[in-house]
Amino acid sequence: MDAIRADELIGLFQSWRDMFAAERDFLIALDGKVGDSDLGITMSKSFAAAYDTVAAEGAAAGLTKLLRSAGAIMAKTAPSTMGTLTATGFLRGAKALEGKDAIGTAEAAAFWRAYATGIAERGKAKLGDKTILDVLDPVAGVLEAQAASGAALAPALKAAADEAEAALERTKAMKAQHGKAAVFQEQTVGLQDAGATVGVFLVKAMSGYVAG
Amino acid sequence: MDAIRADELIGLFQSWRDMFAAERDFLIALDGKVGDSDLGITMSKSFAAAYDTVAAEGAAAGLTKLLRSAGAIMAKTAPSTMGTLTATGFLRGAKALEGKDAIGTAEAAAFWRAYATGIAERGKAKLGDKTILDVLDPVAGVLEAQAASGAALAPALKAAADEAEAALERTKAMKAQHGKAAVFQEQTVGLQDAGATVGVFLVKAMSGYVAG
Amino acid sequence: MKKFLNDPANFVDEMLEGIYRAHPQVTYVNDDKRCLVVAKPKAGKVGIATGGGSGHLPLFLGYVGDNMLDGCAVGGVFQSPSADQMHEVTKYIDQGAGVLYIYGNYTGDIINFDMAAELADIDGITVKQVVGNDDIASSVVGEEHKRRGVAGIFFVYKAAGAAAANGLSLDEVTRLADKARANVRTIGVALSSCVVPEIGHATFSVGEDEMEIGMGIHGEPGISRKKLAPADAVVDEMMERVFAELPAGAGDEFAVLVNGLGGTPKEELYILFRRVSQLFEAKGSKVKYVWIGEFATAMEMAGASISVLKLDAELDPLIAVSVNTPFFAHYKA
Amino acid sequence: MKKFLNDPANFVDEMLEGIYRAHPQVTYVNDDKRCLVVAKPKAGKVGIATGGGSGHLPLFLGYVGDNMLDGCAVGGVFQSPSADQMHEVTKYIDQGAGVLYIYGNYTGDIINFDMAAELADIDGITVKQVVGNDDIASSVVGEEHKRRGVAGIFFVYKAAGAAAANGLSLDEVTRLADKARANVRTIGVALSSCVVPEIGHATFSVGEDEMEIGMGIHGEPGISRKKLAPADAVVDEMMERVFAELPAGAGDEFAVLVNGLGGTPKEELYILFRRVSQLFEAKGSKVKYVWIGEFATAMEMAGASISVLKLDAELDPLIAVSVNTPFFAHYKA
Ligand SMILES: Nc1ncnc2c1ncn2[C@@H]1O[C@H](COP(=O)(O)OP(=O)(O)O)[C@@H](O)[C@H]1O
Ligand SMILES: Nc1ncnc2c1ncn2[C@@H]1O[C@H](COP(=O)(O)OP(=O)(O)O)[C@@H](O)[C@H]1O
Ligand SMILES: [Mg+2]
Ligand SMILES: [Mg+2]
Ligand SMILES: [Mg+2]
Ligand SMILES: [Mg+2]
Repeated sequence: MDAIRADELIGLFQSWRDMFAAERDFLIALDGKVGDSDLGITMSKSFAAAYDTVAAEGAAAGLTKLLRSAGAIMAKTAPSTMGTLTATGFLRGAKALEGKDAIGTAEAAAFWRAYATGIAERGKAKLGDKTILDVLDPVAGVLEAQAASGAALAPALKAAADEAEAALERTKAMKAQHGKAAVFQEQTVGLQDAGATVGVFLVKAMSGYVAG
Repeated sequence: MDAIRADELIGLFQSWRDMFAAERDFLIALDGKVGDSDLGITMSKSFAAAYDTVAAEGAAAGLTKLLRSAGAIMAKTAPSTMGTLTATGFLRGAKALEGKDAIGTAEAAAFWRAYATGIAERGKAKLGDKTILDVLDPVAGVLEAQAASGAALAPALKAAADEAEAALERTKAMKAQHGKAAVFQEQTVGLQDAGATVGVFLVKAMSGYVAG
Repeated sequence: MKKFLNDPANFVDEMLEGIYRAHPQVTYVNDDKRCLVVAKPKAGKVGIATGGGSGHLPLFLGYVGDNMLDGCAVGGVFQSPSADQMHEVTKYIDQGAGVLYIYGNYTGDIINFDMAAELADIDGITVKQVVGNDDIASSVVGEEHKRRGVAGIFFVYKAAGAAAANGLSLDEVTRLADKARANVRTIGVALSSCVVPEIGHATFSVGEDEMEIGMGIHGEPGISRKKLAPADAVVDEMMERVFAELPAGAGDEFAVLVNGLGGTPKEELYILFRRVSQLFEAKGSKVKYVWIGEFATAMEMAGASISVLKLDAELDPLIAVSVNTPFFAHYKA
Repeated sequence: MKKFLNDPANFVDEMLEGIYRAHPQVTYVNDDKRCLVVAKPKAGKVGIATGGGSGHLPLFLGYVGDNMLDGCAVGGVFQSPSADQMHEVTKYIDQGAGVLYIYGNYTGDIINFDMAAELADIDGITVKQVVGNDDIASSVVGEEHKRRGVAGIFFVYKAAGAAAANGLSLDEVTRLADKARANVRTIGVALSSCVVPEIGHATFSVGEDEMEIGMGIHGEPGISRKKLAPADAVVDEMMERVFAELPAGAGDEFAVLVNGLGGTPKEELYILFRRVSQLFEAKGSKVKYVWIGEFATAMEMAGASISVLKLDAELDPLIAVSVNTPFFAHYKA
């Protein structure tokens, strides 16, 4: 697949839904270490709702409308920190792609940049604060570089997914500054951040979907 | 010992206290089967208070005054069913011995008869209802027979204690009609009654104390 | 045992000290903290006393206050108070109009209240008694006198308290209290045991996936132990027994109490009430008054009970009367 | 998991249905049960909204009622409600005088209330925010903005509710709410975990003989886990931290809230209060108002918290105002 159009976007949401359903218990356990164990529940719920919504609206609604609808329903369905932040990400991503009907490498870069910036604004987190931002910011950076070098979508996303995994690994060394994990301070060092893990899952599933 | 005078009565209360302290956990467990597990606590508490009271008053107070004081403090200390019934027993027993300063066989018979009657009136239980009455009524009967035949206190109490054990055995076949055990109905058949067990302990400790 | 306490032997008296420090509306007589009374008895009013074991807060003492009770003899955990203590409370709350005892049907309490009534009689105080026996799981129809008293006594207190506050005579207060008693039914369900401080461990157990319908508030056995069912099914089974004794027809009106036994969150009590309300609705009956929360507990026992009072023209206005006690406030809207 | 529920996914909505069936004083807007509001808003009054996760009853929605709050956005168990729901509540309770949000300092709630305030601003509704951060165990002095909000928010609600009922402006209501917020400190101690219905098992554990001082109401870690000590020693340790931040001198006056986290019997809360009262007494300070019971819970968690509000001439009369909500009634004597 060389670009994601409205039709494929619906399929991508199905992949995300299935992946978060499968990772539900893993994310519950991960969030349970220095959080409140809800992450698996909120992510599986909100992506299930998002898929249902985009599937019901259908490809005719168009790429950006589907992204907006997904963001809106996610904000209603799972208003946890990660739920609201991912929802904000989709809404901002939709805005960034206004007028586009396909996501190629450049659009993917724009999408994830807007996504990361939206999260940073809403959550008031900085890089290095051990959040999802520490994965999505480098992901956007890699995609921007890939776009600049004219890479096709599949290899660009593969590079982004690899960078996401590396970035997640780097969150282990950080100390949580936000949310429920923040009170654990030093104890969070050595652990991968739960929200950053969600970031990796999002990018990897997208990469896998595009690779077919 | 051929009779229990005020001095010995204090010693008898000490024996009762020690015995109920030793049997505390056993009675808790026994009452736990078809009751509320408080019997070991209430009995050990009330006899500890009774001993402290009679020891503080001293033998000079006289036999019946000591019995009355014991009954009164027991009623205050442990107002559970068995606590109030045994307290009533001591108060009625004291009344029956009015004017006496020693308990020989005849007085022991009068004491336990009054004790049993007091319990029957206060608790409105009949013979065969699986209560302490099913031990104390035959105990009084044996003592009355022993007194009639001129037996000394020690062998009379030994006979009473033997009868108490036999009577307790007979409570196993009965169905509880009163108190917390009553709701267990058929399930109480086969179990010895907890209150009747207290009756056996009272008489056996008295017999043991008199035997030396 | 995981409890906030110092010496278990002082559990009740330290709790009472906390209560007196928190609530100056109540005090005690005879230099005995376990003889709890209202600080300002109302002259000329029929006095209402209750009593029973500790471990059931807000039962029993929590209902001493404006338009409810005047005194309470407080026992050890799950143990009756003494006749002596009841007698002291009786003497203080008698304002010349006599005293009504309202308490639950347990041998220990009966024996002691009977003795206290005898002692009060010697003092020339007229005492009447109403003995709560609302627990339908504890004996069959026709043998109601053997039934235990549980959370439904709340309605008896409320009716009697209002009647006394209205200035009615001891005979009338007794009649109305007894009418409330006769019109209330309770059924409980337990999910776990509880720990008596001086014993220190659970006195019985309920299996990890089991419930016991009809278990008493001291852990007395119920009528069936089975696998925990969905909330709606549990309520259906419980209410079927209630409706068998208190038929609910079109236009009938009721007061309902959904009571937590101690360890059950309020969220769950509301899930139970949702179904109770649906069942009354299906019968065309009205739940005119409802209270949901902890009214008669068994320490930290997980579980709940449902009490239902059938209203009539006499009971309805009594249940509606505002009440203010340290543990329970009811503002008439 | 031993709970009264049907499908865990319906836990919150069925609970809410029970609440609406029981308490006609509250209703909901936007056809969404999770947007709870007073049935009869007072014209011209500053509206006060709160919101937060479920599982904490009577927090948060239980304080919607006369002289307290006007609306509450209700989240899933331990989850924030959505910005959308907060916005709907805001629109309904705004009576032209603006709306104050009072909620606890949790990232999810902040993010959503911020978004809701933006949406309300677009509608031309003025919104102010006061974010409760009373839990002294959750961050050190100097970093108070990082502290969690727990049971002490009760006093913020009470002060703000009274100020709004007195007809004060949004700025004044906000100022007084913020003053209450700045003057309240809470410290908690947990003895056990709790079970989120959709998770189905305890999310953390506390050893059989352990306690954790400072644990949050979602199980967030506290400041020390150690062997359960006698009640007096536990209170001494907790109150030492409170007194370090809210000095109590001769003649100073306080309001105190002893709050059960869900599974702890009231008896034990009174044993805790006994000691709290002794400590104030020893300092010559007065506990002028006290509430003891369940005010902010964590499902069936065993444990308690102590909240202390330092009174002054402005806060005192606000705390004294009578209140009547479905979950909390306070009758001024
Ligand atoms: N202020 C913030 N900005 C960005 N990300 C945040 C912020 N606070 C928390 N996070 C992310 O959210 C994750 C936790 O998400 P979630 O479980 O939904 O939180 P909660 O249960 O506390 O609402 C963290 O691992 C972190 O990556
Ligand atoms: N009405 C009664 N009359 C005589 N004895 C009774 C009566 N009810 C109960 N008992 C006796 O009391 C015993 C239980 O005593 P106790 O544990 O003190 O009761 P509770 O804990 O119910 O107050 C029973 O085993 C029985 O022997
Ligand atoms: Mg979480
Ligand atoms: Mg017993
Ligand atoms: Mg409780
Ligand atoms: Mg509770």
